[in-house]
Amino acid sequence: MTRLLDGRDLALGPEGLAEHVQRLGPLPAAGRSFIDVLVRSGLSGRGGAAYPAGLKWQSVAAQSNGTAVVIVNGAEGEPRSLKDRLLMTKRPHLILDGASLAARAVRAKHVVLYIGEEHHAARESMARALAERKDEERRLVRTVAAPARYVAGASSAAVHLVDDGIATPTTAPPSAHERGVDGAPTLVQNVETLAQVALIARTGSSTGTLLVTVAGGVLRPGVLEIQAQTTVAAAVELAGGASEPPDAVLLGGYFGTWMKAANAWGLPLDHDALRARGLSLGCGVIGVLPSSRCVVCEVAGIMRYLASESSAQCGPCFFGLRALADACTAIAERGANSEDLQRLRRWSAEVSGRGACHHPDGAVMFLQSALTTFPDEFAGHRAHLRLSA
Amino acid sequence: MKPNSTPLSKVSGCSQGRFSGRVNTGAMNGNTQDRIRARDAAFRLLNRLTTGAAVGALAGVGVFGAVSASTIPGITTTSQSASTTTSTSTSTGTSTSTGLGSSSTPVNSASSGSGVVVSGGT
Amino acid sequence: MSDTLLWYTTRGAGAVSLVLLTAVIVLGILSALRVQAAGWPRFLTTGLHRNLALMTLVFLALHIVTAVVDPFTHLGWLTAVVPFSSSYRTFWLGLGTIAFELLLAIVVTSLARGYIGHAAWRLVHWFTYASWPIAVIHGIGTGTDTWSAWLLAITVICVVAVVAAIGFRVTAGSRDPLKEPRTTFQAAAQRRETR
Amino acid sequence: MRLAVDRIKCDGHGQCAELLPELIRLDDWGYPIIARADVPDHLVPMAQRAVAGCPVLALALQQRTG
Repeated sequence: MTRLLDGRDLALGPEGLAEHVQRLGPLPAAGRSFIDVLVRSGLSGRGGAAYPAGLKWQSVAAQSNGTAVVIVNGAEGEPRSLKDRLLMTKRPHLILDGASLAARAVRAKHVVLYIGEEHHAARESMARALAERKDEERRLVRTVAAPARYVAGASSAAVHLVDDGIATPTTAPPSAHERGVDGAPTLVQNVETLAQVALIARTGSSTGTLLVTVAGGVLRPGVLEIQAQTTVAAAVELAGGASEPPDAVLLGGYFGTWMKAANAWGLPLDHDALRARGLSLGCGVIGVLPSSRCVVCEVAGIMRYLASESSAQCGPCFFGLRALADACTAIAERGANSEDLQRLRRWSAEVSGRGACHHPDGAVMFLQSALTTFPDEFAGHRAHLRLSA
Repeated sequence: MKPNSTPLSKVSGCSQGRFSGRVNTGAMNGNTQDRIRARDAAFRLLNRLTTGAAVGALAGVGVFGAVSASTIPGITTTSQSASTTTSTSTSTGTSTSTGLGSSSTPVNSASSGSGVVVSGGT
Repeated sequence: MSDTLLWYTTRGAGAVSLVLLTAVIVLGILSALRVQAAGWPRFLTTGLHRNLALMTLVFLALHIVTAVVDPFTHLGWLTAVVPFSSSYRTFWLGLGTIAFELLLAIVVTSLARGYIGHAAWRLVHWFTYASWPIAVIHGIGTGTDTWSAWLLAITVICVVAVVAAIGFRVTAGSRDPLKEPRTTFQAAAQRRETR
Repeated sequence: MRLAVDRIKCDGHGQCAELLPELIRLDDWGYPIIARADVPDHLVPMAQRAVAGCPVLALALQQRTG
């Protein structure tokens, strides 16, 4: 079975068009009927929300009169995720194949390559790959730099950036696939999802694999392509094994869930299986926290980052996340006190569900999972001796 | 840095300053019953103030009218003929009454039916 | 006899309207400054602002109707609507008409705010800052009583009140806590993202 | 009927919480926290007043859908 990262050694440069076609065969001509194949494949989005790709394509296609827009989402704003930029850098033609299929299936007028501004290698590789494509494909495509911010990868943020030049996300309806760029139905799809689409078009079914990034306390941190259902323990093993006895795992990136390492080990890495357990793989980051690092300080650091990534659109997010981050930092620095802990709990509950976008919800879920997974670590936290900077 | 202590966080959680946060803790979060009472009291106050202002304003029209009448009462002349009426303006010394004089001619002739001309001073 | 009464009423209602309008403006500015105290919630300021604004219209109507009905000046109803259409004190009365119409527009848009939207309402509301000085100049210029001590005192008090309130408003800056973060964020985002 | 805030328009004047303490309170930064429950009939007039009184028209009374 073909996999996403098959082909030439990843240490080598990007795979060119000739090599790509030789390896996989030409991209089959497919129009709207391909959407049925996609629905049957059961492919779900790989950007984090795991929304069924086929349904999204159906919705956009139904509203498109040759007016739709396809946004190829390579923003990858998640700090510890590397898989999207690896794919863009090494297998750009898979992504462009997927984008081309999407453009035909939903009868799109434009295709926008939305690539993180700091992912330089990925942008270069995609630009070079695009230059190799046929004229009629190239004419549709333009490239836009996604700002290096956490929220830039949200589909509404991508639409706002293309429309207004500022990547602010919102949750207010209508969604991008109803009214996106210039009011046209817009298909925003993650690059890994589109690469899967390219293979589905050739084989009729998904590869059954997914890309994950193993980060933190492992010997060979980086991107892995694993079979769905692979356990966390096996993925960590594939990443060279834990560098020191791990304490905790952060599953799914900064909007993900904290787990005690022992509880995480046996979990199958699969969107559906995790959702059934109330968990999410998000954008596929498996963060392993080594026992030498303090979980409270890690949580405080990530909360500070998330607070500073607020777009200042609404008060609960901007002021709420800052206050939460400050309370975390206070506990990390000065040691636990019941007042700060109580505030953390109250503010988390109050901020949740009151943002203009999902950013505060994601941040609060992250914090709440930390508080429920590590109640003793938070309650018993001692002040760290501050080392001179 | 040892590779095995790679943090998950992008920024440090315990060696940074604070966000300049503004917190006005619980300013509005008293007991709901107290807040309902405060609202109802404020509505009563609003009604009283509005009524007071209305009464005051009406009285003000009276008072200011009376004051204006006592300071510059104007002069009422009863005109006998429709042709020429002498309208007398009370001069306050600083004003010019030319505008009144010129424009009042048609006015006077038109209003002569009543026989009463009120001439406003300047 | 009743004609002189009309004339006194015009002058009295004019003075009262100026005082009311001044109070409305000061309350409006206080509400933008989000003033509150124990027993004085913010909605009291805006509620009073609104009530007094409607009351101002009533007394302006009295001022205008008595002036128009007054046979001496022979203004005619057109004067109340079309600026500079009176033969009597054309310019100064014209200012009064303009001030009244601006005020009417402000009140009507405020009552229909839910339909026209916040941005349009806000735009029209800025005309308040034109309406009030025009009204003051109308009072001084038309002024039967301009140089009477009582009206002079009222005018001076009103001017001082509004100038002080505007001064506070300008120096206090925006009371929207998100104003500054938003400006900072958007400026930074525009710098990086509009390329 | 149910109250909803446009979070982007809202700039924390707090008048809604003053007018409708039964359903709205403010968080520690002055932004409204609205009860998820439906607006009971006897509070609808006051809720409408709060909607009309919002200085930036960020509050809306919506017919519950579905």
